[in-house]
Amino acid sequence: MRRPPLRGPAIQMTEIADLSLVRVTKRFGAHAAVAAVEFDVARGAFFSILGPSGCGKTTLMRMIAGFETPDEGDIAIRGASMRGVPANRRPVNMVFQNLALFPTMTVGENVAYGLACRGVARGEQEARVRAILSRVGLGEFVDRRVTQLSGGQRQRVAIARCLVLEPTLLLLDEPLGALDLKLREHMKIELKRLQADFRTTFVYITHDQSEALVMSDQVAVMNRGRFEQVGSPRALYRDPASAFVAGFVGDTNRWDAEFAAADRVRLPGGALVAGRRFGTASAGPATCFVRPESVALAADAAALAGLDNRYAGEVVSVLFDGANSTLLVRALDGGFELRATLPQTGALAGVEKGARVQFGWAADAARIYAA
Amino acid sequence: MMRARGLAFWLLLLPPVLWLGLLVIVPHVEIAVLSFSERVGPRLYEFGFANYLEFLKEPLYWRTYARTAIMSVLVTAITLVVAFPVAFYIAKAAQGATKAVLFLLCLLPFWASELVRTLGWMILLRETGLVSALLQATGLAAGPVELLYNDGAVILGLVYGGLLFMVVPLVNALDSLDFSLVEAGFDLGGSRIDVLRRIVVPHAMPGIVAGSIVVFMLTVGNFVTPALLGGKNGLWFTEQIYAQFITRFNWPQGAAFGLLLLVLSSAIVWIGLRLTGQGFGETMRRG
Amino acid sequence: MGKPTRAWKLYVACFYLFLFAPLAVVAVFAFNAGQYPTPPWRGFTLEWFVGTGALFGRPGVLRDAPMLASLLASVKVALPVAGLAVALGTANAFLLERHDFPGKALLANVMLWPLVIPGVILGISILAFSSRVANGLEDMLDADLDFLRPGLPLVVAGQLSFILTISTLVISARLRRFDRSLEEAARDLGASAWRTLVTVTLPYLSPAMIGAGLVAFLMSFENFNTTLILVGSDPPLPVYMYGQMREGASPAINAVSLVLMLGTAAIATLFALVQRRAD
Amino acid sequence: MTNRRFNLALAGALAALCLATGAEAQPLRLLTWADYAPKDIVDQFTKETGIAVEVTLSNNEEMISKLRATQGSGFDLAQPSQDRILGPQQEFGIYKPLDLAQIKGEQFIASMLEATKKNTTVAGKVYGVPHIWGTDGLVVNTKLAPNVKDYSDLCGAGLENKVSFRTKRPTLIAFAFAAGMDPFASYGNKAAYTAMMEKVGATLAACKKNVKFFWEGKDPLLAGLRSGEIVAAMAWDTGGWKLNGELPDIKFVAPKAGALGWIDTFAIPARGRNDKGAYAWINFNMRPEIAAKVAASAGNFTASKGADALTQGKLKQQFQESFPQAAIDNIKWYPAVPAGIEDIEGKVLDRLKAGS
Repeated sequence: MRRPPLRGPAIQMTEIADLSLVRVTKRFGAHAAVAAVEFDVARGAFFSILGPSGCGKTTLMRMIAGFETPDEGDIAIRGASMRGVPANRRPVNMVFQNLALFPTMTVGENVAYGLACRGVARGEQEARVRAILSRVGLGEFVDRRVTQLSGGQRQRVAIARCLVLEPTLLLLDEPLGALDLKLREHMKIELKRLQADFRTTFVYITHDQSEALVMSDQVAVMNRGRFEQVGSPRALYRDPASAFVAGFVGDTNRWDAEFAAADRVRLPGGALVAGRRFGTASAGPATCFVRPESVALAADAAALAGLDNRYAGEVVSVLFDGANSTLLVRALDGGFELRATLPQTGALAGVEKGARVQFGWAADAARIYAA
Repeated sequence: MMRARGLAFWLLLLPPVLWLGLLVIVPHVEIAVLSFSERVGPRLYEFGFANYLEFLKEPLYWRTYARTAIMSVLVTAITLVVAFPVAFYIAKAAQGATKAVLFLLCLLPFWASELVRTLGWMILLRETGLVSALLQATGLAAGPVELLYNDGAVILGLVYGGLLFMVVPLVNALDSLDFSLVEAGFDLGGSRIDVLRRIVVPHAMPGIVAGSIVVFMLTVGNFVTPALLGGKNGLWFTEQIYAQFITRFNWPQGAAFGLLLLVLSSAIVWIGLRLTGQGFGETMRRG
Repeated sequence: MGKPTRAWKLYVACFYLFLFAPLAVVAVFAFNAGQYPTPPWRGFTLEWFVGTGALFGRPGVLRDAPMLASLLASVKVALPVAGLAVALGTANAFLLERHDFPGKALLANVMLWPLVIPGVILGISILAFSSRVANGLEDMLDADLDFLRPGLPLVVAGQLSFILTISTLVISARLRRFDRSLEEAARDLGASAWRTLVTVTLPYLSPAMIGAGLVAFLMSFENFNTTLILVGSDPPLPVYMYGQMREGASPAINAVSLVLMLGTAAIATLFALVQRRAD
Repeated sequence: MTNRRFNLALAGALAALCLATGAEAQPLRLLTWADYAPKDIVDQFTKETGIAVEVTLSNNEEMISKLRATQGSGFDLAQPSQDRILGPQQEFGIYKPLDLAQIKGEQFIASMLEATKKNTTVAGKVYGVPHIWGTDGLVVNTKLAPNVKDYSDLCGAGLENKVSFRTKRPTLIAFAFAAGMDPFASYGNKAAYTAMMEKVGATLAACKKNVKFFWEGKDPLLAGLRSGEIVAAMAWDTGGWKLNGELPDIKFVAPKAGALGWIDTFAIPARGRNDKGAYAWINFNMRPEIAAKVAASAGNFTASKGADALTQGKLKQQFQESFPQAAIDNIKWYPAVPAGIEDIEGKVLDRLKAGS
């Protein structure tokens, strides 16, 4: 299946993009890790590439950084082709997944490394290192060994080490992967703040949709070497262009089904679901998605009268998680199960396993893709 | 990984090829060739098997050969038996600082030169030496006792020399033994012997083989210890090689002996690896 | 089994006694004021270290010219051996860890051979080969090629033939643990390949390189089997000591042994410190 | 990526190797026996001629093997025994002919010079001139072992674990003579010589029970004799006389079968680089006053004419006591050893050592 290249809608064409990729392809043997990928990143944007592990996003990033050479296509930074430009000559810096701080050097030496490579005078090096370190809140750590820092501090050193060089583009390769949950949440905000502060263009790759959605201006969803969709987080969430995007971005219920009509599918248990169809097929197998928060719950059927899809069900289990609590509900005569967000303020807040509930959703909230 | 072979690759390839070629492989081809040359007159040599026939015909030579082989295997076995309880103690019974200290103490003597260690044994064992003096002082011996210059002294010296090379790989192998396996062994009703035979030894096998190979090689190729501690009845095969090269200037004969020793040691190492199912590369890298 | 029995502890204690007894007597009798390093104890003396020879008929080791010459010869061998072992061992490590080529597994295996070749045989094979080459080349070039004849250069070559295996193993092991993203990070920050090597990779390898160098130095210093065959007119210390020991016992040999032990202990301590810093 | 550095290192190392081996041809590299080049003599020589001397101590077998391994290089002057020049020279060509014009022949005892020249002549060229000589015989503690008069007596009853000799060819030769054979006469006949040596080997093997140790260095032997652990040994004359000075019971005995007379020579290795220095050393050493000092240091006799007049009276007296005229006449001087003979002996000696 060949798709036309996807472009983000928010690019101002008056300005040269900081990064543009033109039909970039990279093969390892017969396998195409990256297949004809095209996109532009506007100046100052926070651009994320989101995809499961093995989708080719790391290869893509390594091509941008200059560690791999594309087999086809071209990569341009501020309009200048990077073909034949080695990694150390590109105006691109990268924060590695494991940070790759030099263990034999101090924090200051790590940050000064790139400046020294450029032949910046020692005095100026020192001034710039101090300036950037205080900007990232590590002013007193200049002479500390990197092994003596905490995870979050190391993270900031890795970023400072790149930003001190004032790159056109900063690449970040899942930099939060090694951190624990709390710190990760904190660093998401921190990164966003740093990016706003420095106004550097960030290209961020991750397999964590929450990271991508929280921080990015633009997100590209990548699967099997291709971009499935590029758009703002909101657009991706609201209008996923493919079954993959719908399944990958955000939490969702997913059923394999069969087209019953152009905008209606039959679930394996027999229930009919009305929804919004994406694509042109209207027969054969389909996949149907409904987000948990789109599912309305009520004690009696009358409350759901306005919805296209309505079912009576039984609570299979209560998954309590504070504000994110959900119910696992089985439809009494549809033979399917789904998860529904359980508002902690509503009438059903105290519902128990085994209770009878009514649930339903609008046709607009169900998305149908030909499988 | 790197598909394209740049200049760097070829330059890196050069030293090992020169090293292995000029210092290891070709020299051995040279002694192989040399060992098949037969003197037919002053400065006149021909191809022939005389040097090997000489080895076969002369009981002295093949007896020394067999003696060296048997004693080396014996020394290796004794070293293993002596070292095992100590290695097990260091790996599993000793804790924390004691463990580190015991391990380091084990390494220490072996940084001293082999000659120094042998000298120590000579001082201890000779007729006028310390042990003899102690035996006399305590009344255990009526007169001076000569403990030097016999096979026992040689074996003692060789075992001593091999201990480190046995203890270290054994400790490394035993260190990774999960003690709960031993406990499980007892828990399931195994006796000490059972547990040792079925759990501990199999786990330590890579270390046992690595240590044994190194000790065997050091023993079979040893020169100093048998030469200095050995008596008027003992010769080591390396001494025969040395004698042919240095005191008899009969290089072809010495080359034949050298090759025979190489065949012997390789064969025994190979058999050892075969019997225990270990690979050469991994074992040597570990040892 | 977990709790050591008394017999087991006793055994371990005996083992350590056994381990240190020879070294202890060597050290102690270096100070015996007698002609022989044997009991009875005839009083403490430093004569065997610094004596002029007036008392016992031979000077203390620190004034014994042939002894010092042999020590110097040992150093002359050990320094180039250690230097070459580190340089070539590092190159080998890069070849094995960073390149793929047909025959690599074979090459890696052949590199291990010197560990299972007795030292005497390495010695005689190198002697025989170099002498054949020298005979051929000398007639051809009509010049003396002394470095191919028994002597210190040949000793260096002989020792290197197996010490190189060890240094290669040590340095390769560390290079294998190296995180290559550090190199990429350096490249990414603008460093040339050369600069990356010098500022990132080699500093990481340096503990292994220093360690390999020290081990090579010690092994060279103490090597006897290979050296004995290849030695020319200036014997390194072990060969000289061996000659002396065959001549007969004298506390002078104990004295030089003690000096040797202290020297190696110093190097071994240095080695331990370097290793600790690396971890 | 690492090429430059390692290339440099390699080149540097090679250069260092070459440098280390080249240059400095100045000093005289002497391959000799213990005590043949005492320090004061060397210092005096250096002072007179400006030539430094590097001394390497060795023995006959090692001298030959070293020179054989180096094809006659590495040394500028060697001192093998006169009988050990012909064979190795024929086989390996490790010496260069002497330029007799450069040697002051008048400093030598004429008969000894002639005999040595004759024995070291290969293809009409002379390869050695005499320096130090002495004899091998028996050193006996006459009180503890009064019956030892000949080599074969070392194997007699009552001497279990109390005697010593070397596992070297003089021992074989000595026991052959003691058994009434003449090994020198059989040098040319390998089969006969082999048979003879096998017989001697068997005798020695049977004798092993008497042997405390096979001596190699002189110190253990002298120590053994001093302490009485050894009561009789095959050894060299002045060793016996030296002990005699300390313990009158110990005497050097010229055996009935005859003492074995050896002469160590000067010979110039084929690739020696300092012939001038070598000849200077020879002429310097043969000056009577120098020769007397060296002889005293080595504890042996010298081939220098007039030096014996300078030796001390004690040694002379001991010599006369050990060597009545008949014993002198009975000294067996080693003829040149033809190539191949040493292989036969070597094997017998190996067997003796290995005890099979």
